Amino acid sequence: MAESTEIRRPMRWHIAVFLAPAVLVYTAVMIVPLFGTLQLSLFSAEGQTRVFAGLDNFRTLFFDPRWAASFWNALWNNTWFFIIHMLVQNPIGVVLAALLSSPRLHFSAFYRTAIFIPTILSFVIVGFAWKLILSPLWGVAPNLLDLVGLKSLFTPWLGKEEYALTTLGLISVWQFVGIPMMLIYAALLSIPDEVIEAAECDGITGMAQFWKIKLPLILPSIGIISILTFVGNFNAFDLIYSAQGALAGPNFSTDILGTFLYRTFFGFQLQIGDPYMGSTIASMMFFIILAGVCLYLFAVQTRLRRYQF
Amino acid sequence: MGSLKIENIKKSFGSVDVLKGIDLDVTDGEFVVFVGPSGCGKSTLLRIIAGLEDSTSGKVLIDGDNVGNVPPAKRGIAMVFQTYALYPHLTVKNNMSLGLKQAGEPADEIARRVGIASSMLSLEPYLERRPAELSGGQRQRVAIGRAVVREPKLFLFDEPLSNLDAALRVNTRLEIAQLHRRLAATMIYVTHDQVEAMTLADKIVVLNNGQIEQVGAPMELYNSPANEFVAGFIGSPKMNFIDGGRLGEAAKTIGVRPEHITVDRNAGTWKGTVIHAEHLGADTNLYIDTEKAGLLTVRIFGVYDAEPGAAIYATPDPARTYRFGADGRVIR
Amino acid sequence: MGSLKIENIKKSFGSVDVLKGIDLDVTDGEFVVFVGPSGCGKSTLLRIIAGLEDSTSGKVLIDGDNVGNVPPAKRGIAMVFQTYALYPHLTVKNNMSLGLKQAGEPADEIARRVGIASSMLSLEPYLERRPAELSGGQRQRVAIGRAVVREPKLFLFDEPLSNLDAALRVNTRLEIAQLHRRLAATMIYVTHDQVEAMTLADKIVVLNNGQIEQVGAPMELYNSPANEFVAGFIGSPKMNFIDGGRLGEAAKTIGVRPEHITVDRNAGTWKGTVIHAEHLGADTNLYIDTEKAGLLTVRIFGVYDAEPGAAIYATPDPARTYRFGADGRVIR
Amino acid sequence: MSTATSSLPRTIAAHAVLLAYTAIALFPVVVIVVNSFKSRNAIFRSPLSPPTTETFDLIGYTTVLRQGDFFLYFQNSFIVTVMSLFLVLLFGAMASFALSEYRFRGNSLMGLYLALGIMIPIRLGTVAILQLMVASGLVNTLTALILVYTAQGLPLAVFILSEFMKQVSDDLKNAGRIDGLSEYRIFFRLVLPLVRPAMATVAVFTMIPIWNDLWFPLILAPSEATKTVTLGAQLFIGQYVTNWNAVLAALSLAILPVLILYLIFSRQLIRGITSGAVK
Amino acid sequence: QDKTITIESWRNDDLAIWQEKLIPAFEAKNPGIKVVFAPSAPTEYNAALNAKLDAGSAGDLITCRPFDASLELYNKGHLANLADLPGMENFSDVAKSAWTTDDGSADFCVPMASVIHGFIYNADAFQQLGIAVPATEAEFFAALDKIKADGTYIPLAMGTKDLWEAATMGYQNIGPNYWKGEEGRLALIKGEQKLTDPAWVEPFATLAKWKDYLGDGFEAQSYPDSQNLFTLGRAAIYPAGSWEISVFNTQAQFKMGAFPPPVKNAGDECYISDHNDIAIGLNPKSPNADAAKTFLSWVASPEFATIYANALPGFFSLSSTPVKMEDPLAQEFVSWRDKCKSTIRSTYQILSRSTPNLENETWVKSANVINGTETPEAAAKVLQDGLDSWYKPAK
Ligand SMILES: Nc1ncnc2c1ncn2[C@@H]1O[C@H](COP(=O)(O)OP(=O)(O)OP(=O)(O)O)[C@@H](O)[C@H]1O
Ligand SMILES: Nc1ncnc2c1ncn2[C@@H]1O[C@H](COP(=O)(O)OP(=O)(O)OP(=O)(O)O)[C@@H](O)[C@H]1O
Ligand SMILES: [Mg+2]
Ligand SMILES: [Mg+2]
Repeated sequence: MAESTEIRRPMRWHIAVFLAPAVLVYTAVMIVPLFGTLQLSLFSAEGQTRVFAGLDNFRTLFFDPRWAASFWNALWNNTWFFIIHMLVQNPIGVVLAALLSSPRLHFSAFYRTAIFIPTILSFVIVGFAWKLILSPLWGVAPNLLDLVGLKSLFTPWLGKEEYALTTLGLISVWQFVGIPMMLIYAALLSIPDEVIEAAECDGITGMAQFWKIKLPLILPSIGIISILTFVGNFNAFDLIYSAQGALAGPNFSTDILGTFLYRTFFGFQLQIGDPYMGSTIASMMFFIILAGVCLYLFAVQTRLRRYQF
Repeated sequence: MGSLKIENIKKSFGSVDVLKGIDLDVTDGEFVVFVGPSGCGKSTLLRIIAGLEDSTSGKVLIDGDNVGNVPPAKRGIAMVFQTYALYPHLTVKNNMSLGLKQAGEPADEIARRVGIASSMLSLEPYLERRPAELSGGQRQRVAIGRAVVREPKLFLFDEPLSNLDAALRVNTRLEIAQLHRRLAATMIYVTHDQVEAMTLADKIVVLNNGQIEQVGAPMELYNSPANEFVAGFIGSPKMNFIDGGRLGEAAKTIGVRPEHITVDRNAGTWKGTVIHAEHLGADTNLYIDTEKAGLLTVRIFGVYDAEPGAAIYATPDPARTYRFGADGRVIR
Repeated sequence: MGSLKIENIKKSFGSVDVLKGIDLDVTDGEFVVFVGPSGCGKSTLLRIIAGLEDSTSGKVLIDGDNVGNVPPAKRGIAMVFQTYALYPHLTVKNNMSLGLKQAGEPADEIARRVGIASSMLSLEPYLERRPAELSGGQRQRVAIGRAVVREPKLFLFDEPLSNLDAALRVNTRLEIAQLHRRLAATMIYVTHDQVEAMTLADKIVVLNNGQIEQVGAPMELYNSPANEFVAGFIGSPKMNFIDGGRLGEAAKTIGVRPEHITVDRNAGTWKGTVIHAEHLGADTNLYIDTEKAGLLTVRIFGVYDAEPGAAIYATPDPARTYRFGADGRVIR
Repeated sequence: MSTATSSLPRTIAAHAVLLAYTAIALFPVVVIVVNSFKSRNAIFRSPLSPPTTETFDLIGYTTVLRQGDFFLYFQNSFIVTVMSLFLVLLFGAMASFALSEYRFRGNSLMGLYLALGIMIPIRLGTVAILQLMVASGLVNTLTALILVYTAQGLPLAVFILSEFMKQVSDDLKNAGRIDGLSEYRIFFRLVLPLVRPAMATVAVFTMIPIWNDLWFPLILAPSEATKTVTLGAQLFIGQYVTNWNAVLAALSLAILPVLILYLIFSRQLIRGITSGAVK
Repeated sequence: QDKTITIESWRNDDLAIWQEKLIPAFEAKNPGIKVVFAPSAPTEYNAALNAKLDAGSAGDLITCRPFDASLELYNKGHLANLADLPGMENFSDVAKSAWTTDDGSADFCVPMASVIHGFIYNADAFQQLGIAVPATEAEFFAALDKIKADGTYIPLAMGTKDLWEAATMGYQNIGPNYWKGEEGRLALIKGEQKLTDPAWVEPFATLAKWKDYLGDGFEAQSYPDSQNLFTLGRAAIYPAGSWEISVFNTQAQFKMGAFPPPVKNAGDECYISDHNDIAIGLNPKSPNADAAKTFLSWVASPEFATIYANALPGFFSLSSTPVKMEDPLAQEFVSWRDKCKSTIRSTYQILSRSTPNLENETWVKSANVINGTETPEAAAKVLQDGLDSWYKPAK
């Protein structure tokens, strides 16, 4: 039952039919344009003409000290951003889903919706709301801290190099916690009641039930949210862009690969967009994410056991 | 330690009344078998006892305590689910030992109990497999194993042997009986198998349509069924019911068990013709169409050769016929 | 239309050999019952016939055509899964009619067939329910219903009656037999129930450990088992096996069925003491410890009162004893 | 399951945790909504206080309703979102069924291929996409947006759905095959209904970036007739001054349709449809 | 048949003015031409415009950023040469300098407006605290000290969160007095001066002193925060660009005044940043080039200049014909053109053509200097090193 049965048949047209619409739309509208862009990383501009440059752009990215510094700074920041999500967002999401999925919990639809609302918001609103709340001027955060007697802890988090990235990471967690929550919730729903009932009879309740029964059964979904978090974080851009601007201040302390890429590719203010270096960075992002996804697809996913219900 | 009292339990799913007021007393250490037609509410009652389902009204008392708000884990029970409900991600061994580990039993004790259970259920070769790699009967045995290793005071078995072959079923039945003696545990056992019911039970509870029809020792039910339903339900092939009027009796219905009718080719009470003979090896079931009593089933020990169409006489054992009134109750 | 031929089918799951070379011929319209111990490979064989599982080697021919590359949908079969495999999101009615709709049957024909099947299985009150709202036996009946409405040429039943009560089981058994006659369909039927096997089968196939032990008509297997395994497997309680040496016989083992032993309080071949008496109502099983032949099971028709510990004599029917060689084969 | 399985202290603890988190989740949202009803001065003077008679001001909403055809924008957003969603779910589910159900040569490569799209921000392909749309005359049509969002949503949908489809019991699909169902029917009649919770989840994940996207409406369909809400709301974000009243009002209004869609989809997250399928 | 021409712009802010004043005025005179003003959010403008131009779906008229961004478009053939456009004669070379090729051979946008930096102050507060408008740096800091000591007002409304505020309202605002306007700027381009020279480091040093006068948590104070802080009356002085005038006029409920960047010593020559900011050009692929050119000529006319400058006080016309403005604050700003020497922002021409981008770096460094996380010298050195890495002035 754990493995799908293989039934060999002469020509299975239906496979093609199932795949065709997705593959066609996706290839035409997404893959062709994107790879058309990525290949620019092998070119550079000479005046108004495009010349083949081989790996020169990559050489620049890694060996020109300024480019390299920006790149490594962005990569490290991005890694930290990802770590925050893995350590904060996903565990919170899983805990919330676990709580919400307990049978007979009243108001669970209300909680679920409420907790999901931030995920619905556009970045513009999120940026605005949190800037307002964390602003030292308008007093929301300081006043709230004052209420609990911790006013002294307040600092202008978004303006300090040492806190800004972590703060944004947490804002992003706040916004996106709904995603792991929903996925895990859906996964938990598919566990048959009877298995849980058997556990109840066996004396495996509460936390133990979660760790020993539910968690192993939803492991594939945990795998999915991890890889989605990875992909999402290494592609992230909007929140930083709308909260800190394209220069990802202060002093590039919140610069992640996404902002670095957009700034380079599309340009910013007086900086004119450089599609060649831009796609070089994009290629690097692509390789990093591809490596992660391959690692997941071929090393992790194949090892995760799935159970059919 | 293990006594159970059920008071006026009712259960409805929406508008469907599934249990319509069940009262039952089970003393400590008793072996109670629930029998009844498919869908009469046996599993539901078991689940209410286990605390997996809320009753619409009524009380369940274990050892005298109302366990209405006690979670299943605290009721000191073990249950074999009709659907098995194995943990799909755990090996057979871990399926059995998880509950013990949780209870903090020492490792060697766990190993010992799992060892006993798996040898009792012939599961040794499969200990490292997962449920998906087992046959239906093997899964069912794992489900039994998971319950028995816990050695609780109250066992709830929901058709635990239905997917086992005859030999294994006899064996496992004997093992369960032994377990019952060894642990002095109370057992509630649902089955459709007459042999199991008759051999295992201290007390059989006959359920029908959400109500208890009769409670009693096995032979008591066989010998003195309270009503037509019980008379028909206990015993296989089932009792022949003959319209009383046809026989000129006062009772609405007359019942004779197939094994209490003798046949003879030449003489007897009711004349008829053989319709069909079922050869089961050890015995033979004859289906006879009699002029007087209508269609009868007769059970004959050993092999009995009868051609369909052959004329035959059937004679009921007068000491073993039952009389039922219009309300279905037995008339003594 | 419906004949089946299986040639040297082998199946392994990884390193586990589950089927070790099965050859079988089923003629059109035959009723074949598979019996065998739990885990011997019955379901696997059924699934291979259905085309749900690939055999490791060997061929399946339906109506003479190798169906190796024919998808299950095109094999003209209906199957009752041991796990039921109902469509959880569809009502009972839709579970049964989905296949017919797909086949483009007209609506009234669908309604008619579903009506017949559901009345045959007493499912009428549940037609609008979903599987989750049914009892175990009801689900099993839906699974049967889903197969029978299709009226194909080849039926595959995997323990279809295991969760039904005795009365329903007898009824459904009769209905299946009728269906078999009406459709003249070939049926392959897996069961653990001796009565079902004996009454339904044109031919019983005894499987053990991935191999066929014997194929034959029911009474043939009962009367002339080919080997010790078949002798022990057919008949319940199972045949008594007595060490030949102990009785001074040349054969390795001597077998006597419990129903072929008579008891007497005063005289007989083997002297012993009663260990335990099982009262089943219609008959009684006596467990006797004899000096000469060891532990014996004796089946007695009717009620027989015997105190454990009482002295008793057991006499085997000499015409009904079997002799087995060291290889387990019967010696004629 | 029964009431007895949920102990009181644990229930209280669960509610406490959930309430606490709900407060955290909703607080900023409340700040936004509350402030959208206040005058600009009041927003910044005391962002936390609810609107009083003095500070209550619908200026944001009136500005929004006066400037541009916001009902049309809503309609455009809605059409684009729902259509893209439909296509993503349909095509995505079909592809994931093929990937998870059949083993064929190149299966995992195809899986990887379909996942490539989540590894590069689709914005980088803007020029080529725009050229494609110009060439096919789709500029300033909603179709262009729908196509782009469909392509953009597919990778994630395939990724998540194929995982969930692997959980659908093989016996069930086999029962369907024996019942004579074609592979298409098995997909539509059996598998799709059983992965409803996953479909709902994917729908929600797909819908949000589509609804909130600013870039492609700006590039592909900026005309008045095809503007989306998010693009419309951008009108109030100026170079030096942002009309926060109007932005807050527009975007608060824009939450509603997504919220409704969310509620519709989350109805699919109902426990217990699948249990009872197999023993 | 009517021709419709579309204007691409980043000026969302101006939508009402275009729709209510400019377009009706034009259409009244030019029946048969319909004009659509289609702005997008300023942060997206460059990227979106480039994509549309590359793919050929951009509007007929393109609003031009100053200097290299537009030059690049011209070089790629996305802007037409407008040197011969009737009306171009209304602009001086300085006015056109932001939209001319380096060799001056082509003009590709019709200049619309420039912006001037300075300080806007809360006149009520000054009066209340008895502060005179400062003219020198010493007076400026004395005023700040006084406001701070009083405590009612935050002395300076500026934050460093948005970076550009620090650079544009800080460095570029006070800088010209140190590097002597055009003299220093051109010397820098020629390579005769370096950013590490005192004239360029000193403004940073002065900025560093501002830190003490900014509001609590200024590191997280964004540009709109600063605006609000000032217009809500909580701050006394606002380092400004002239574009604020129209906003502040509607939002502030007190009297305002303005003063140019204070000079070091009384009597020093003063310099102001009078920066070419916005122009409008023609998409050569426009199918309605004639109508578009008609429109551009109108933009070059004094009529347009008058409407625009009055509708948007603070955006000063670049036309050679003087424009009469109503707004007193705007008049104050523009009056500095007579007292002081004008210059444009130092980083805009040529020096921000490559990476690292001097303008963007200046944003970051200005913020760092004010935040106190980097010394003026260190900041200047990084900027010069960055410039040296790609800019080789033709000596
Ligand atoms: N996926 C698998 N991997 C390994 N072994 C398997 C797998 N599936 C089945 N088996 C083994 O194959 C054997 C035959 O299984 P099958 O289900 O055919 O038995 P069965 O005769 O139907 O038994 P039962 O009467 O208990 O249903 C069993 O021993 C089972 O453990
Ligand atoms: N969720 C439900 N909704 C509605 N009816 C239900 C539900 N669950 C069970 N039932 C009905 O309740 C009745 C009793 O079910 P139960 O499972 O207790 O039967 P049972 O005696 O165990 O039968 P079986 O021998 O077939 O397992 C059945 O008729 C069933 O259809
Ligand atoms: Mg049941
Ligand atoms: Mg089986």
